[in-house]
Amino acid sequence: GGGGSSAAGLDPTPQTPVTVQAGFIPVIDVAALYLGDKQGFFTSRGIKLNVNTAQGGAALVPPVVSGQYQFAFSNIVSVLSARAQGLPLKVIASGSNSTAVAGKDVSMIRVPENSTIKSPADLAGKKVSVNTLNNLLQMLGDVAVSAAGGDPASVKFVELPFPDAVTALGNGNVDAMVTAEPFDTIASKGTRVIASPYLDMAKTSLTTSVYFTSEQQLQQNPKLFTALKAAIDESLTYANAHPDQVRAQLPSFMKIDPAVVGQVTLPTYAPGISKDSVDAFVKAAKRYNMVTADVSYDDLVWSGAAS
Amino acid sequence: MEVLEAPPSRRAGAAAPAPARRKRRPVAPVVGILIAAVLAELIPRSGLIAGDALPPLSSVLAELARDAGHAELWEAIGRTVRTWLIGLVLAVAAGVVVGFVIGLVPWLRAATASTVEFLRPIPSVALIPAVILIFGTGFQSGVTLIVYAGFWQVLVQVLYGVQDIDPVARETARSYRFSAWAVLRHVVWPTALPFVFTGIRLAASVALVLAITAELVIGTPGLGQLISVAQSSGATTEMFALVLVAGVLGVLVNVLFRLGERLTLRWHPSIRRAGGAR
Amino acid sequence: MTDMVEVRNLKKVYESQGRRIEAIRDITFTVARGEFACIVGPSGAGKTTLLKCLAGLLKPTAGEVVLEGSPVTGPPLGMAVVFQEYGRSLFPWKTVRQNIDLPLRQKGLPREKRDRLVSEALTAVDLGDAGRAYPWQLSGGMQQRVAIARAVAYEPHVLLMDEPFAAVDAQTRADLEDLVRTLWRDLGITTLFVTHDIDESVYLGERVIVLSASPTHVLDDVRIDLPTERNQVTTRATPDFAELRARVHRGIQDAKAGRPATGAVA
Amino acid sequence: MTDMVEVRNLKKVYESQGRRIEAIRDITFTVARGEFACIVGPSGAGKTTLLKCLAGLLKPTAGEVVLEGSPVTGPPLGMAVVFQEYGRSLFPWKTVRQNIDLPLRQKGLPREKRDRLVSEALTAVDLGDAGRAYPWQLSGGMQQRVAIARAVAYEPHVLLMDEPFAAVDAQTRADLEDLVRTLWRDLGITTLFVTHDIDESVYLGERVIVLSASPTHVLDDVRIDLPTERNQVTTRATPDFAELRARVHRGIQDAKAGRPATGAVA
Amino acid sequence: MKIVNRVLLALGLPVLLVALWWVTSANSTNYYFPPLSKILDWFGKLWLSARFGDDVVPSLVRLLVGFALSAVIGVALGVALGLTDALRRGAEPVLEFLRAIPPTVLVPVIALVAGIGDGSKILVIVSGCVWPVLLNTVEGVRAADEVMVDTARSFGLTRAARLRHLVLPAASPQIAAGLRQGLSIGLILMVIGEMFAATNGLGFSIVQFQRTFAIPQMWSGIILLGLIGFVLSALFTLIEKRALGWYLGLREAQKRNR
Ligand SMILES: Nc1ncnc2c1ncn2[C@@H]1O[C@H](COP(=O)(O)OP(=O)(O)OP(=O)(O)O)[C@@H](O)[C@H]1O
Ligand SMILES: Nc1ncnc2c1ncn2[C@@H]1O[C@H](COP(=O)(O)OP(=O)(O)OP(=O)(O)O)[C@@H](O)[C@H]1O
Ligand SMILES: [Mg+2]
Ligand SMILES: [Mg+2]
Repeated sequence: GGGGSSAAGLDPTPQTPVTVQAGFIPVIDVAALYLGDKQGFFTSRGIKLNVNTAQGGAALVPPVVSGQYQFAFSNIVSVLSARAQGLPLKVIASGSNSTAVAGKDVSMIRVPENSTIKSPADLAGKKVSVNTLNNLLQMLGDVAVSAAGGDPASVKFVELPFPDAVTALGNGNVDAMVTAEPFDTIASKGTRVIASPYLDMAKTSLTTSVYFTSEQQLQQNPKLFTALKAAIDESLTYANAHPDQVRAQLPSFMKIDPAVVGQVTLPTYAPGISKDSVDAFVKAAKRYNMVTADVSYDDLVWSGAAS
Repeated sequence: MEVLEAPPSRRAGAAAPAPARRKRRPVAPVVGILIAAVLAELIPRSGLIAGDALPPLSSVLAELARDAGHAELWEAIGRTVRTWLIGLVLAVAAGVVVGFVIGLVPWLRAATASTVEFLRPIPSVALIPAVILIFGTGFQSGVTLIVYAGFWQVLVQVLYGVQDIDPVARETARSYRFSAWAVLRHVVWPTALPFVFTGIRLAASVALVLAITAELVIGTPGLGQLISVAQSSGATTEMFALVLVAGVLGVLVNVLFRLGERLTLRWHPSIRRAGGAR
Repeated sequence: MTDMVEVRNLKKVYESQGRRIEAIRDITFTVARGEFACIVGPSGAGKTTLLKCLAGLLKPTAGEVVLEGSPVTGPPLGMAVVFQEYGRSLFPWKTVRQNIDLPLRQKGLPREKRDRLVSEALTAVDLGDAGRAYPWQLSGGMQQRVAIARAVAYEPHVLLMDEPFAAVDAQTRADLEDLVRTLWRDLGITTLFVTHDIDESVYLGERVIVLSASPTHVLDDVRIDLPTERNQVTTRATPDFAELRARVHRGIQDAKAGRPATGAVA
Repeated sequence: MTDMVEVRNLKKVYESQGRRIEAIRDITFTVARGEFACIVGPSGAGKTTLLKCLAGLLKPTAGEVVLEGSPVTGPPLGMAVVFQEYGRSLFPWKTVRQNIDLPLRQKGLPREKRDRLVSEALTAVDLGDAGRAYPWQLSGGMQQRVAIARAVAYEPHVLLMDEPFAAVDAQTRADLEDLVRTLWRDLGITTLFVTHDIDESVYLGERVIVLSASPTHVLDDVRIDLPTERNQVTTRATPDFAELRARVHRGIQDAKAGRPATGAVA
Repeated sequence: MKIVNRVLLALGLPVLLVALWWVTSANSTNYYFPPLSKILDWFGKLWLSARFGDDVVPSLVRLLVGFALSAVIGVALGVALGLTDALRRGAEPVLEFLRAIPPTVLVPVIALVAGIGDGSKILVIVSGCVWPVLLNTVEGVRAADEVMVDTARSFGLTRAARLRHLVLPAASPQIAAGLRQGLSIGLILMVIGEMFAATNGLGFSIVQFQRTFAIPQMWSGIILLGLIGFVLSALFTLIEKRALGWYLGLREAQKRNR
């Protein structure tokens, strides 16, 4: 019940608020928006945020395309691959960024403490778990193996949900795991890091997840999305400045162990998406066959101009 | 032959063995549940399988007790049950009606057989994107998926049931010129009823599974969505607590249908055999 | 008397599971309106098959059955059948009363009339107090009587009965025989009655049709010119009865032996 | 002669669906080894119930059945039963031969012996060429004869038959009667035979047990002191036969009327 | 003539539906409902190639093994439960509990127990496929005709012989119904099982297409799934006709003669 939110030409103001349906995945990255909403960054712009959650990004694309959700959260590779297939999606704002701190990033590759594997190059012929095949984490695995001088094609990636991957790593069902927070923290007991793959892609912080909508919705409601983008960006800035509040926000939308909350590595939140960051992903995604076609920065990212 | 029209006092006497039987009734299920519960407690504790990924029953129950204090769980159950019920009713109604029509008209059966067999094995889950696009992310999508999956369960059972009519019974009805409706109601329906019940019981659990799966994947509020959140946060115990709720719902559903079966199939050999055979 | 039932060159071949059985080779006979005809013949002769063809339940392989001038293509109106497999012809999910009541409801009779007919029929077969039982709670003979009661309550124009008294005791059988004859006489029901019992066929019928062994044809057609009023004791003791009995008996002996009929053809 | 079957104060009450039927109130009798006993009684008297209790298929409500000294708690070894509902006692998924063969395989007989027994039994019931048919391709009487053939081929010590000839024609019936008597005499099978036909009971049995109407008890127990060699024509014509016949008839009349037996108790 | 009729009947509706789909989707611009022509195009490219051996064959092998296991387990357990009332009442709540757990949740748990190889995928198939077989077997066994049971008992048929000659054949029509249900559920679970921890298979491909927004390819996979279901069911019917010859004969003797 989005209060006629899909109608064209909406101009949200605090006096005439508009309900915006958002599609999130319950992961740490979206904490920034929960926090921003709590701080009133959305309501002050006349936006009433209504969050829906789904298990994975693929299930969030259809409702955005059909206009049921105004925007949704996804990792950048999923959006790239949709865009490459010709789906008219546009990134409206950054979601979260890598930390660019070696050994303390949001995604890493872990092996059991006593494993003989020392470097990603040793992963040849080994089973490595990722949460989704042919997506971001597998690409990170490929990147890390290549960077270490190994052959990514020789690695056996297997798909396992994170909690099960942690167990599988423990009992030897898989040899290594590409992690993402909070499961990097959860998996840290008895394991060690052999790579921080984002740093293998670029030495700087990269935009790893984004908020996206459809081209059609952008055309119909430019004013709404301008306001929305402003609210998201303000939230990101605020979140980056208040990591403790971000941590405090986590239990409100995740079932997370309080002990883990204090330890997880938070991503960097920052408005704006650099062209270098996008290009790095496009290059890697193409190289490792995550996407089939080139995607240009301007195609992918909304200029933010209301006109 | 003498029908013992038992006077009240006598009837009470005759009823005496009945409570004994009724008292015995819950013993077997309770024993079964106890055995399962003990296994569910011991296997995870032994750590033989799956290390600590499988929490023991006691901690799952403790978690559940905690959840039961929150309205969130009950709301979720309510939502899931609503989706389940609407979907199931529609699926069963459609399956029974279509099943009888197809089953009774031979050429219709021949004409639809290939299409039915083509459509049946298509998993509802594969249709999720298309369903979201048409029906949105509300509970209607879950209902649609349930109807799609449950319909086939009922349909196939009904088709086999309709085929099971005793030829002599059918001829009797024909010779007395029963109308088509009367044949359906008094001959076909009772014969197919045991099959229909099996179909409904199959559909009921498939429907529950899909109600939860739809919530899980699409994110419609309900039990499945809670499971999804628990799963992606690594809250294993919480997840199993919710799975336990799903299972218990399934058991309750079955108890309900067993009761219905006992009431409507009193004449059936499986129910009437209780009468003193060795 | 006009012809009610005409069977013309009826032939029936069963083909199933690789077995081809010529059950009836060639039968021709007619039954007049209001006549009581008994059909006897050795086991497996095709009596049940013949009855099912008459009832429009089986499609003849060749030949035809004509009822009141129009060919039978399906079960005709106002006909009641008592099946040999009485047990399976009762619906186990209905009580005895409901089993009898159901065809009456099909006829569209009002409630009170149905209730009366059901009760009367049950009393007539001596099952007055078994109405609320289910068929599977009854003995074999009782089940058979329920099937008879159902046909009787239906008040048919044409009544087809396939060994309806096979499972009941001698005394009950005599009572039921008289019941059927009374009904036939009072309501003018055209009746075809299959039986194994030669005495019974002579006692009941106005006519006995003797069928040969399979592949079947009509071997003998004996007119029973006993008085309409019959009595279990006196009628059976008459010399006429004995003679007719002997004649039918010879017919069946011949049928079994595969000889053409030696008794004079009526 | 030792007692083969002992029935002591047997009582059977059916309780189902709120209906409570006292089928058998109190029956006591014994059957000697190798004896041929017929059981007659009105429809619904509890004959089938009695037979099922004897066969260990039904649990008596009170009293007991003792077979060769040991109480019956389940179907005893070496016993064959021909059920009243013959049609339902044949397995529709087996051919006629397979139906007869199955119990023999259970006995562990060698292949050739089984084949011979099956063929002999089929010939005895005049179904030599129906061996490969399925039961549902047969007429009612043929099905009943298959059930009889199955029991006969089994070569039991104890044979229980529940109206086994109800669906067969008079001539076949006579043949089968003689078949059963021959078997009984040659193999010394203890036989209990339920029938409605008084003549049949007298012709077949060494003894006729007359049951009262339900709730049932033994009304009369008539010793049939006819010679062991019997003949369908001559035996039935003797004055002894007529007298015994009358005696049993009276017993049944009494049973129907609910009177105590008026015939002298044997 | 008869055969021509039957072929026409079997093909009529599918042809009609495909034509309808073709026409209504011809100018579709909806991303998720591409024109049928495009789907069929991909169908040829994808499945009439080496991919068939790489993806479809492994899936089918898993399905058949899983189905066979389900049939054995379902019938064995079903007979046991159907014959022993106490056992059935004892096991029922536990079985109903298991039945109500979504495979999507169960899959990871199974993966924990059975590893992430073919074993766990087969187990996933069994976890869903076994229920219709089990339930139908239980009901079929419980509905066995009393007179037949009495006959078997009176002739001293041993338990094993009663099982083989009476209980199983008597329940076989209903078991067949269960197997038929199980077959299509098995196919569905084959897909679901391959959604997790798989590296090949038809289900894996469909899910990959879905996730990478290769929608025409996804539809072509769904069509293939339907075709496989159809072929398997046709095979099943063939076997059923032989195994249940007596039953179909018994039931159809009347129909055909009318
Ligand atoms: N459904 C069937 N399929 C094949 N053959 C059949 C079928 N029904 C009957 N027959 C055959 O047709 C012949 C005649 O059978 P029918 O039942 O008409 O005999 P009947 O005269 O009624 O015998 P009975 O007195 O024993 O009941 C028999 O040889 C029988 O085997
Ligand atoms: N399964 C049952 N449930 C309830 N009552 C039953 C059941 N079987 C038989 N009866 C009742 O028990 C009584 C005796 O039945 P039984 O079948 O033994 O009679 P019978 O002497 O064999 O009669 P018939 O000669 O008609 O076959 C009848 O009144 C019948 O209604
Ligand atoms: Mg017949
Ligand atoms: Mg009886």
